[in-house]
Amino acid sequence: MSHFPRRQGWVAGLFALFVALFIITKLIQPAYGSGDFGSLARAVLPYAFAVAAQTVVVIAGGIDLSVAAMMALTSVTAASMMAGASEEYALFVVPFVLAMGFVLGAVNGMLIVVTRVPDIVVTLATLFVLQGAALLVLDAPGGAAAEWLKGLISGTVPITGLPDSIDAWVPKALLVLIVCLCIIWIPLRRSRLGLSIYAIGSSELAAFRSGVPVARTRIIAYALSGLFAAMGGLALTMSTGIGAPIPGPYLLASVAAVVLGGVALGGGKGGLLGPIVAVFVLRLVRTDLTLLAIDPNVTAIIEGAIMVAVVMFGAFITMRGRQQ
Amino acid sequence: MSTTAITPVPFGRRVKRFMADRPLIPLVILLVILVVILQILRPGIVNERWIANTIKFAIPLAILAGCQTMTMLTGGIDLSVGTVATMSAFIMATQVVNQDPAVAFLLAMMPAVLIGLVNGIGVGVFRVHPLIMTLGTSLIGTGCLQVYQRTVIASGAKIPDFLAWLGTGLTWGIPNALLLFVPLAALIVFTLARTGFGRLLYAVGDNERATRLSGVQYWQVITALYVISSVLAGITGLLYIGLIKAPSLSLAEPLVLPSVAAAVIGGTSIFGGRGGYTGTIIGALILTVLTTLLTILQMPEGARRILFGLIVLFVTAAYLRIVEER
Amino acid sequence: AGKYTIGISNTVQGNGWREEMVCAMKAQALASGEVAKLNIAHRNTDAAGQLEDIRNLISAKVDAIVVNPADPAGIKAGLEEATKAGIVVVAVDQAVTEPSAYIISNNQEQYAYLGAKWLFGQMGGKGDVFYMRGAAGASADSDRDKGFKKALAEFPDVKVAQEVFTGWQQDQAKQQMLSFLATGTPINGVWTSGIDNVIVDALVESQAPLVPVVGADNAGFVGQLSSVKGLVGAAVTNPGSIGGAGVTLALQILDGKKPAQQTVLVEPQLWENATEEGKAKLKAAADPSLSPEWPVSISIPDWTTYTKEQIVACKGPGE
Amino acid sequence: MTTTPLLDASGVAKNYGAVAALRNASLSVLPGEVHALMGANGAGKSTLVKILTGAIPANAGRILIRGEARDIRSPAAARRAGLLPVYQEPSLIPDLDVLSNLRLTGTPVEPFRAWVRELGIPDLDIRDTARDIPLAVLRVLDLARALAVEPDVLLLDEMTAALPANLAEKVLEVVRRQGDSGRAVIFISHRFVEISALCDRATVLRDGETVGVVEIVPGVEEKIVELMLGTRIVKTHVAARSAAQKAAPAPAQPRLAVRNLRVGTKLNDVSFDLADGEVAGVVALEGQGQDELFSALAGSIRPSGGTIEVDGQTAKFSHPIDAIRAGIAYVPGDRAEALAMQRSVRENIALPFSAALRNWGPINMRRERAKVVSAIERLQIDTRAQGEVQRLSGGNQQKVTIARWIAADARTILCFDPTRGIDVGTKQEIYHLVRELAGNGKSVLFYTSELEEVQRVCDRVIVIFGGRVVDIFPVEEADEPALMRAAYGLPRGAKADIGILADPTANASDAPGATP
Ligand SMILES: Nc1ncnc2c1ncn2[C@@H]1O[C@H](COP(=O)(O)OP(=O)(O)OP(=O)(O)O)[C@@H](O)[C@H]1O
Ligand SMILES: Nc1ncnc2c1ncn2[C@@H]1O[C@H](COP(=O)(O)OP(=O)(O)OP(=O)(O)O)[C@@H](O)[C@H]1O
Ligand SMILES: [Mg+2]
Ligand SMILES: [Mg+2]
Repeated sequence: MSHFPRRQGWVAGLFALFVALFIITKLIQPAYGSGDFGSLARAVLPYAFAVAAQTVVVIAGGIDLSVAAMMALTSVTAASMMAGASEEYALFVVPFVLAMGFVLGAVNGMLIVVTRVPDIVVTLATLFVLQGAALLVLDAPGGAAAEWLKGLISGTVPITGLPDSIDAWVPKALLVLIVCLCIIWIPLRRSRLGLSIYAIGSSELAAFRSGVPVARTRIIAYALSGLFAAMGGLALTMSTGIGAPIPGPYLLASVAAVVLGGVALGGGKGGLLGPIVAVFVLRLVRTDLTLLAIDPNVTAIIEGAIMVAVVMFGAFITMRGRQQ
Repeated sequence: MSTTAITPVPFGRRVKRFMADRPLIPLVILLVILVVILQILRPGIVNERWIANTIKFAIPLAILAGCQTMTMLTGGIDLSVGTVATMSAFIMATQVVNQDPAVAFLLAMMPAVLIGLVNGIGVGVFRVHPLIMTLGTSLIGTGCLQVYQRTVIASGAKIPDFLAWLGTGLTWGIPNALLLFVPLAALIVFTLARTGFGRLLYAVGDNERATRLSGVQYWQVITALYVISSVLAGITGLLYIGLIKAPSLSLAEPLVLPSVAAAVIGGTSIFGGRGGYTGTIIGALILTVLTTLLTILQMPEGARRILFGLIVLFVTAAYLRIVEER
Repeated sequence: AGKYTIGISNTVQGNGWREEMVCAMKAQALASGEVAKLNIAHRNTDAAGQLEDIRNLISAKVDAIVVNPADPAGIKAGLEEATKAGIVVVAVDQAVTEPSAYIISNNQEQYAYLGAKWLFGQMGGKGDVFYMRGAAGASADSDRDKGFKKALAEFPDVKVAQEVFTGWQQDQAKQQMLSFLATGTPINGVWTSGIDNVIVDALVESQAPLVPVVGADNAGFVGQLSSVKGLVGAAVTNPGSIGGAGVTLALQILDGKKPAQQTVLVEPQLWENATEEGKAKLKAAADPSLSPEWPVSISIPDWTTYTKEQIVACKGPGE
Repeated sequence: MTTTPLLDASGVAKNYGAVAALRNASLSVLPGEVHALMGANGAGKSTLVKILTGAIPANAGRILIRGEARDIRSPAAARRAGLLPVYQEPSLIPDLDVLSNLRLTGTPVEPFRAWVRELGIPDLDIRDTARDIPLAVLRVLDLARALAVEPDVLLLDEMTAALPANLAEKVLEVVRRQGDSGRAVIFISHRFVEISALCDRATVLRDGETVGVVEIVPGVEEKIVELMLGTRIVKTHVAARSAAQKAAPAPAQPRLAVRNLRVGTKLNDVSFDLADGEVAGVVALEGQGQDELFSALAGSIRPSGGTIEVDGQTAKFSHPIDAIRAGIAYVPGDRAEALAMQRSVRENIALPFSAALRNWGPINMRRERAKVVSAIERLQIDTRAQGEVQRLSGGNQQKVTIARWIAADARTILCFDPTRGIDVGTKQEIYHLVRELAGNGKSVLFYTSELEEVQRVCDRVIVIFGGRVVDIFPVEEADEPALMRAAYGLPRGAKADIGILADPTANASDAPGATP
């Protein structure tokens, strides 16, 4: 099938890269096992949500520089609310924080629509605002997380009918990731709203003329981004048990993984699977570098070089494709 | 379609149109307002010394924002300027211990040229998105700098007197840095307005296909542009080390996001084809004064950041409104 | 020569203090002769990223992990897993909440208290102080704030004229200082959270009165205390070489020599240039050959055995 | 008349800053009518269509649909009210496949497929991404998508401008049937042939104002032109070029010699010569390889075989700059492809000067100004809005693309459908200009989708079909039926009925230019 888009090829390539890296990891450290894979899944979790948040807006033709700050704010909010509270109270905190991310994301979108300032500038401004708000909530790392929340991402899930040796390779963190993303992404992808998000990213004018409510769609895209970022913030609180008001390195990582995942900056193209696989690849590279005990200063060079090389390679393929 | 204005245009609209035709005026007005607020909050602060300080700190920001302005005109962005400036500053400070200053200078500018070249080739030839390309090279550059730091830990660092004089010195109350900045700014403004290269930057940012049909070789323009941007960043690094007098591995990084903000506030379109350097200079001044203003205000750090973000957003939005009036 | 593999996890990169800490770890590992290989995860990241690094070190099957925690509580889960895997865990510089981990740390609260108390004394127990903090939200900063507030409570006539966060950034601190000086607000002293030499520069450059300044024992500042005419000030030690001490502690535990308590605190010292005795100490400590951002206290008696050449060379075993 | 109009707009006004694009436009369309909307470039036709369909808001005006006042604020609202436009630019989402595009607009798929087949595209794969579909087909898909929801009023903005004759003809048939079935169509075109073959009435706009509504009867063209141009005195009747204007006999060495040129699968084996002082017309249906031919000659794409000789020297072009250095300039049909829209007229015209590496330095403003001004004067560009090219009307934009090469003094100009969507007055100016260039010894390769232009401008005709040159003949033999037949790959002598456009009795006498 000639339509089988080039994108799928890209994702398949990334997946092959992941498998190759996995084999390399096994060669470096023969004892690398299911427990270590669980560690990888837990490390991936906050990055994956950050990347999902970035992916939605990039597909809609925008960019969100406030992803990491949003994660910080939602994380400190959750951690400070749960500090000293009962386990059951967390049942209320989780939806509250998710709703907060959704609303703040929508505010981002509304600011872009109303002020007509380019998204990159608006989200740069909200980056400062959200950072400030996080500092007002907690001026130093602190807070707590309910035990059941922390338990949600540690260990593995026993699946009936599967031998333990396979079970062990299904860490809870991975399952949480898949469930959270699929619950939102799959229905979205199939709905008219999903199409509209791709449409405004591909050509805003054409989308408007096709009757797509451009402003509303953009706001929803940013709201979804906020929702994913809030999940990322919760993931941070779940894995560390605290909230930290200073944003982590998730902004740059999310942009890098989005591009590695085959989502064009500029919008309209790509999916969520590619960026998520890209996150796994990047995290596994990190693991391998640690296993090899490579000079820490060299790792930055290698990570940067991988990013540049892979993107240049992608650009090169596209160019070749266009020439034919 | 010519219209003859039959009904008298209301005063408000006239003012708006006047400002829209001269987009620098609202920016200057905003700058003055900020200074006045500062003076009201802290009577006496606006004196010769304060002005000199503000200019000293605005200059490195303004040069880096110049890099952003030029790259943004072509629809790009250069996020590696922070790393490049830091590298040249750090290399200068460590090499000057054992080398002739001229040699140290050449060594310091080498990574700048190299990173600019790689950026230019990535963006111009391979068509990698500038955001990703410059982010990648800045990661690589930071890594290299850290490896380099290991090799020079023993030799220590020194700030050449000339750079210290340029960075911090005053002559008759006027910062010496202006000696570097004024010609540089004039050169950038002239390049953008009155040279073929400047024209090409605007045209490429506006419609790349059209320029191709007119015989423009995109990669040449882009490569030259990113090399120039990097060299400017390198020079900024040298100036900045003269001002701060303490080499560190993240010296100029904090200037990167503000440099983008300064260019945007100054009216340069992030999508390319529109903008100029004069606005950017005022944008840099506005940000510098704003930082002072927020430092002076006694409020929690969190609230200060919120205010900073809101003001940047508000200024950009208001400015766009005014300019769109055209 | 050695038999152990030691993992190191640090989350701030490019900062002079942290670089010295890592070099001290390498130098100590080399000097001890007991370490075959160091596995260093040293980068800018947050608690979640550090968890990832710690887990990767567990996967790499190291014998001990020396960690400068991004947050005391945030990496508890990782440290617990490490202990379960039979790995010795030592936290340096800051405490951790994981009970199985050993801690060897500079006393941050004491650091601030000592400097502030000296400063307020110099100011004659009254007047206005410019309070230049570190990074908003960092735990070392909030610990230091506690110490500073404690000293402040002892001097009811001292007022904070202005409180700023320097973010531990040289340029930001200098700009804040210059802006503040330009306001003409009189101050009687400056307390800094370790970004010190640029503050002295700013005072000198703007020809403002040289009020007492408290900083850390960074090479640049220590040099200034002896060389800048009319400057009264004090450097409070905050040795980055605590990293070397951490390695020593880890090796002791691996060798079966467990310390009496879980937590070992290294108390800071204060070197001032107001007295002849203090001046002599400063002179002895000053080391212009070091990078100005490096603390001059490059070793901790009883805990580190490397030479200055070794820490400056910054080479670990096998390098 | 007692029937209520389906659509009745009056007093519509629209300002862009100080410029009034529309002042007082009105338009009334009855059921069962194909209604032409006419006007010179910049009269405001497109703007009116956009207002009627909610794509832009009006500053004033009243719109009644079936006698009821409706406030149409968005294209979606217009859809609900039964108004469906096909704008000048394709409005399919480039990165979605056709099927998703249909889902996005809620268009039923089966009727759409039926219409697509009807409109002459039998082999469409609806899983194709819109970006990969040629422009002409996209326009047809746009139309089919509109037809599939059975709109009450269909608004077609220069629908046929970019279409090859075969597709245009199908479109006209379908539009006619829409009218016959009791719906209404608003039809914008600068081609009188189409208007007279298709429309019942015409509303004429001038300077943003409705200046008249006329019934289309034979001979009404004169009146329309008068209304359109107002006091502008334009000689609309230029006789077919007289023998005196004919180019001098070709010199021994041609300016451009193309031999066995091949590009991928689209263009195989094209050979012809172009002499100094000659205008050679290229005639082809859509997608016969003419795009590739022009792109290869302009250096935009690399040919896969054959040679191009310039002044007897073999030339290899790997970038347009190589062609430009050889004195060959390319004027694309799509203005958006050639102009930096936010820059001034002056900068756009001067672009080729600053493009060359050696001209990156300071600009000699005086010299540049002189060159630009003389080019502007020569083309009579309306420069009132010269600060930004995007504020010029379509026709003036087109002139800027040509002015650039006149200022650069290019020796050979490749014009690809330069009069696409341009009013009659401006067209005449462009014909004149092309002849003048030839008179000065320049050579021009001239592709046009309007066959009657061939006779007005060209010395020779090169007919391309299926990627090959099938015929080359002098302009004297190039009447429209002959061209039409040749374009379809039929032998020149044969007579075959190939549709209304080729039927000499149906249109040759209607076309304003054809009557001497
Ligand atoms: N954005 C704008 N700013 C200023 N003037 C504009 C703008 N858009 C259109 N105009 C002016 O409004 C007038 C009407 O333009 P419009 O494009 O609607 O005419 P038109 O009838 O479609 O002509 P054409 O056939 O050339 O496209 C023109 O004179 C044009 O210059
Ligand atoms: N909402 C708008 N805001 C600003 N400018 C607009 C707007 N709508 C249209 N224009 C401008 O008006 C000009 C006229 O465009 P229009 O679509 O009427 O036809 P055209 O491009 O001139 O083609 P043609 O000559 O065939 O009509 C364009 O340059 C466009 O940029
Ligand atoms: Mg039009
Ligand atoms: Mg128009």
